[in-house]
Amino acid sequence: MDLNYSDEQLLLKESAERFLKERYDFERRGKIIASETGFDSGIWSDMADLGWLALPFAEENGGLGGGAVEISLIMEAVGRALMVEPYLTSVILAGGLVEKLGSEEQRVEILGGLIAGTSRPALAHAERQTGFDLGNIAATAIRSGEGYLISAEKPLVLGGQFADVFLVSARLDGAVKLFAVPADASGLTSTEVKLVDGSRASDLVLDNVRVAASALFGAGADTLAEIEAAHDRANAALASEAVGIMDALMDATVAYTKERVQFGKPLAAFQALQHRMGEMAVKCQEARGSALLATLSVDAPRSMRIRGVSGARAKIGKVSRSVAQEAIQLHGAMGFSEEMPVGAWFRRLYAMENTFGTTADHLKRYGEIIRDPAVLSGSLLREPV
Amino acid sequence: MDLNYSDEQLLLKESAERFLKERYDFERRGKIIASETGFDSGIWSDMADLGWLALPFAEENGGLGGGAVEISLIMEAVGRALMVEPYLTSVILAGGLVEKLGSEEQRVEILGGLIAGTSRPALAHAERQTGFDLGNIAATAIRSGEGYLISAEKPLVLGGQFADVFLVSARLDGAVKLFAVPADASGLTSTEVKLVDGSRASDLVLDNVRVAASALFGAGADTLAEIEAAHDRANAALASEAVGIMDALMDATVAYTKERVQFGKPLAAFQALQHRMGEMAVKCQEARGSALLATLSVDAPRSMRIRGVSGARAKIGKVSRSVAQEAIQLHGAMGFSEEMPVGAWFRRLYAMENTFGTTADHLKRYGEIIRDPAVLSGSLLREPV
Amino acid sequence: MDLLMTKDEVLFRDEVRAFLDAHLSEDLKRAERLNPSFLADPSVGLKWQAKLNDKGWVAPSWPKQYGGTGWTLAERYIFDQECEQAGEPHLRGASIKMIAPVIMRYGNDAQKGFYLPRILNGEDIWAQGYSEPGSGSDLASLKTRADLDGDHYIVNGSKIWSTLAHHATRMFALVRTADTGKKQEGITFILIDLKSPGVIIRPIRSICGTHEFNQVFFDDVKVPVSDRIGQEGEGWDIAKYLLEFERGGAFAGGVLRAMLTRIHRLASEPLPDGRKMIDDPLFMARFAEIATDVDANDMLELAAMSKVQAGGNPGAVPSSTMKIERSRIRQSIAELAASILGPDALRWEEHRPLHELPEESELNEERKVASAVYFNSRSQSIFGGSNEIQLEIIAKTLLR
Amino acid sequence: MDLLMTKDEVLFRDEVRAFLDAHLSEDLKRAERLNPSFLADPSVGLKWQAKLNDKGWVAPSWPKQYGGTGWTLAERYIFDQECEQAGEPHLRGASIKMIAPVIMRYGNDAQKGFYLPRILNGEDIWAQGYSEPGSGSDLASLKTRADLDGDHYIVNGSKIWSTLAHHATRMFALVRTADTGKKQEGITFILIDLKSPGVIIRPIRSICGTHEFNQVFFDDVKVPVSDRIGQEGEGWDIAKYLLEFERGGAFAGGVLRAMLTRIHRLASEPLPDGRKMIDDPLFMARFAEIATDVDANDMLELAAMSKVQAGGNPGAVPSSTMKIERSRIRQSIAELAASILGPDALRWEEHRPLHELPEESELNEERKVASAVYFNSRSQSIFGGSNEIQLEIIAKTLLR
Repeated sequence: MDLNYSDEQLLLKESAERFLKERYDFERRGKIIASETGFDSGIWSDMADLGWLALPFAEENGGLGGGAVEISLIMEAVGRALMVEPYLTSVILAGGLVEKLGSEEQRVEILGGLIAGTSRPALAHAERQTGFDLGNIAATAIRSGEGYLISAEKPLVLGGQFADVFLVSARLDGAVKLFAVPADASGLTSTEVKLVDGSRASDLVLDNVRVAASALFGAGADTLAEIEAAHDRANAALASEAVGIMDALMDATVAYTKERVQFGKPLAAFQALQHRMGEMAVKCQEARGSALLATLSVDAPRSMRIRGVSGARAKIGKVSRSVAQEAIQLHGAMGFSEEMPVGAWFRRLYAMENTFGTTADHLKRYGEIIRDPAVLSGSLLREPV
Repeated sequence: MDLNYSDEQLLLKESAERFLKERYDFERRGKIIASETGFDSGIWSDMADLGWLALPFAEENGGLGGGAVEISLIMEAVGRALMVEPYLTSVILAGGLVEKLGSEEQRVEILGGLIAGTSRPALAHAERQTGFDLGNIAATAIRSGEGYLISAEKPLVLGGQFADVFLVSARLDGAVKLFAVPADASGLTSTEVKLVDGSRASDLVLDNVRVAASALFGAGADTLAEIEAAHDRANAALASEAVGIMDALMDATVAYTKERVQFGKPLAAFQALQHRMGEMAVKCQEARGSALLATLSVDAPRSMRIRGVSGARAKIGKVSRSVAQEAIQLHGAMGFSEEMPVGAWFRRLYAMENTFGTTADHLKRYGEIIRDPAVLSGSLLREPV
Repeated sequence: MDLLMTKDEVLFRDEVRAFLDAHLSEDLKRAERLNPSFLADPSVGLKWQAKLNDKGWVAPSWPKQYGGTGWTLAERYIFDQECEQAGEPHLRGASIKMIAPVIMRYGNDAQKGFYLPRILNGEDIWAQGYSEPGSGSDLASLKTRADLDGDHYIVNGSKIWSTLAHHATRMFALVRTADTGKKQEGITFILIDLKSPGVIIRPIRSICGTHEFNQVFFDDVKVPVSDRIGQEGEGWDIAKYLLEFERGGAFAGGVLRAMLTRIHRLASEPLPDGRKMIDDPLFMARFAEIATDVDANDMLELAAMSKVQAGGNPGAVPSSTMKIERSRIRQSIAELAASILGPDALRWEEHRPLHELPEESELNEERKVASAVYFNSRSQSIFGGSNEIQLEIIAKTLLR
Repeated sequence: MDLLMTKDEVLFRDEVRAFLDAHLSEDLKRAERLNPSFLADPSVGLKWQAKLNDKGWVAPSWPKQYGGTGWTLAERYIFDQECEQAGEPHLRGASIKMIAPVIMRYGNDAQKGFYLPRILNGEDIWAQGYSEPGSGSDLASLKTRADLDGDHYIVNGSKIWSTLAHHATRMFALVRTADTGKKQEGITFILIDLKSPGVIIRPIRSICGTHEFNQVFFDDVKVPVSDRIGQEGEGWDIAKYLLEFERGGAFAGGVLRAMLTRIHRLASEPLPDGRKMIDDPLFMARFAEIATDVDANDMLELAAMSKVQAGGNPGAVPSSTMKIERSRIRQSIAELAASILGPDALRWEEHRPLHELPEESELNEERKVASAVYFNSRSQSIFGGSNEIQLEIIAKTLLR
């Protein structure tokens, strides 16, 4: 057991924060959001150069072999900067699935492009009725000639608007499988959706889209289990992103109240506000503990993984909302205007509470896992494997 | 619509507060609790003299024809004084049922004694499995000769330890009925139970207790509906008692923080504590609004009665707990000792949260009633009858 | 003491209900449903105001002599409840509820005669000019100057958070006419024609995506002395009067109950996965909790109203409690409504006003506006005397 | 960075588990289950302490040289978790966790040689003498005097909230030896034999019905100068050292998780009406929420421990966060447990200690003690540096 960051990790953290501070300030972000594409290709290729896009992948796949801790550091910085580019969805979610389920050929092709910054895969899995039941999938794939015909409705594909290839889930002989479908495939229509956090997604419809036999991922694998595990990695990453945002809200609130003078003294000199900021800090600390547990649980056995990941999403959903609301309140009217980043952090946290399961969904999932007394009473420390 | 107290009501309020302040201070109460009987017969006969015991009953029954508002004023004072004598259970609950269901003879006998201060009836209705489902009654009454044989287990009969006659509910031919059973009836055993709020109750067992035909109440009436209505009157009274306690906690906390000096100034001079007392006051106000609605709803149609009464118990359960916890916290260690009344108010509120339905029970009952959009959206103002 | 209406009040309620049935059209109701803000867009509000004006019901709180209804508080309460249940656009803002009572109380006959009718018929829309960039909760520290120059004041400075100033014709403003003595003493209340040269209005977009606030700059703006209300230096007292004016006569019970009814309808519809939120015990527990809050607040409003009707004053603690609770309840309802959107919460429609978009089912439209309503609700505890200011008032009363 | 135990730690855990299985008897566990207070009654605690002493495990936090275990922080964490899951009586209070580290750090050899062994073998039980009737959070304002008279101090004054002082043999106390300079500077740390003439102990009953606190009066009590720790005027620094000593080495994760496990067991049993609370979505939602709080706090404890193990300091904000959260979580669990008692919540057993009463089923006994545990839990946010003091510390750190 060791919860201290290594020197390399501290270096990564510092470099990520500095890079985004310099290249992705609030004004710059505003321009990206308002742009035609809603995406900054310069930033994306910088991220490729920095190795962020290669970070989580094994060296044999051209990656840097980074773990969940390294990802968490990037995500904290991404949260603070409010980055709208699809790091989470293309690299962690879709990329992670390609690495787990892809054939060597698929890995070379898709991960190669992803790492180089030329390809941004997106996962198209959840459907309208799916909710938090990842297995509730109606899309179908049927064999046709050497390949497959896929029909599906996949609303709100995150990162979809920036994707060149989709990992589309569909039922093949009853089992959920993933297929690589190019964004320009015939029969695929993608409608842009603007998101509450400034990013963009796609409503995807696939109408008998023909793909080659080589488009199928992990023929023999338990695809649904891998999709669930990938979502848990994404959820752990979201937890860290939230922690980054909460810290940013805390910093902004402290700075604003120190500067804003009312009744002859800075707001920060009022004890009632001091204690409320104290309570915010308590919540930030707790969220940090939760996110760390999630991060260190993504490779644990499933029940412990759920305890760590869904526990963190439930806890952080609650405390992050409270911190964001308090940050707005302590900023007063300024916090209610779009002119300061406070509101944008608030909206990103709101989006996160509805991404890959709501706060209530995660609390329920966590509650079901801890009904087992062994999970409930089990130490956070695990036996070595 | 008029929510101002009449001059008579204000007079009653003042006289009740003064009487209890003079005759029932915290020290005196401590002696009553520690006494053999846990009951002060002097106070009880004073209450008879003051007309409190006659208050809710119709003039034709020897009462004063007071309504729910008058009762609420007494109950606020009773709450502040932490009275352990069974005003609520004997007068409001049992007495009210006798008035509603009793024959003229029964009314003369039982209410006559109650009003004179010589009799204290107690309702023995709920059983172990009853919970909040008032109809879940297993006790039985069977006809035998001219009368009935009653068998029942009635745990936690409130006011039972001070009662000379019990109103015992039992199933007669399947329907729930009430029977008057003298405390000294053969086959009845009563075990004293000390309560968390300093009062005392009885665990009652009736083993084939024989009563006369005249012991049956309201042969043709819907007894269960009357028992429910009586509980709602008692619940409205509890709501007012809680408001009295909350105000007392508020007053005590303000007084203590004004007096207690730390770091060179009174606690009340610390803004963080001022705002917390402000939040306590907000909750006291809200509770007052809720209790008033409950009070003015006891005679309304059933759905509106439930909205008023269970809504108040749910709301007040929540806010009163919070106010009590804050009062202890702001009293610091002194609030945690038995030497100040703060802890006793805290414990009485705790008892109330588990009397005639828990806070959760009432919230559920309220939630079920407002599923009907007509109830939910209906104005608090009612059409005249 | 009771909660019963008189027979006349029942008849009155029925009359109001019938009027709303007949005149509050579907497109107005839809526009209000799709409005995430506290006040209706004037394009909507004025349409409804015109219909109310025909009936003489624009200003329930005004005395009859000025064109108001002259209703009792109970009638106003009933009117408010019926309008809210029916879903009327909220048109009564700074014009009807703020500047009008000030003119009635402090204005001279010329001011009354000129301004009040123009409010009723919608010719004038007023914006508030209180807060400044450096003066929010600490209003008395305001710096916008008005210097007397013959029969005019020359105004320089800036006001911020002026709701709908970009639609308004006029602004009432607190300005500084003297720097001596206590800072409250140098404040004067004036009326500014927003078409005057030197007025510049800068929009401020809110986190709910709407442009409702503005910063208004004054660069040597000329204001006739005849547009001063009261005397020089009397501005602070007038502002305080306005703050207290609404006590016992402001109802949120109607709108809060109407919001509850809306979320109930939303929760009764099946979700994409077939569940209904109304069958979810956690949702219902929270919903019921909030409903008990609404009931409690409603009773406090009725009690305050009763006190005022009897010639009394509701008192500082109840008044501040109601201000705090109204904001929190509104926030709770909006938050609960947003919490049941699921992934759709991510979809963000930027266009404003939303009612200009093609019509969809009522349920879909409720879902479309829910996030914005939630974001907007955060302002409730900030504007009009923040909750922190209310807690100060309560604490001062408790501890004195 | 990981959460894995080493192989040796797994073996260590198994050894601890085996020891607890073999030696922690049912009657001790029952006594602890029936104890509503933070610390065990000495009659119970000393029994368990004797068994631990045989094994050398009384003082996990002490260095080996003084008879402690010399364990790493990770081993101490594991030991704590296992002991809590097994339900050991909480015996480590003022003696082992407070006065012992002070003596080790500031005591002379004679003091170390005399006092430390008497703590391990249970001969001495110590009470804390910090707070006074007029000095709670503002500890430095304390007034109890110690006047030098030859080779003795003469102590006059009073200490309050001394836990278990009525069972204690000795008290460590902060006393005033000088009135000049800053009030912190005149404070001295002394050890008082509670059997000395002039010591009077007055019991204070808590709202949970237990006598655990006391007020202790000193009337010309003689204390040898040799029982002074450190120098005159050094008392404040020693007190601060003690406060910080526990940072990164105090775990509540074990006891909180054990409390969760207990309430889970309670909630899994059918109630009189046949329902199980564990099937109630509202109960489970709250239960799960609290469990996430426990997880988060546990991680903060592990992280702090890691920092300390690596030679660092956990920092003021995490330390105060943990103090606050431990109290709140304990309160939440106790409140939730009490909330499922139904009408039985009204039954109040006055007898203390409860374990002297005839044995009942474990479920019934859990239900019997639940109200008292809830009442007792309210003290968690008051004693040992109230939550308000912690918020002050956090705010100062944030805003500096």
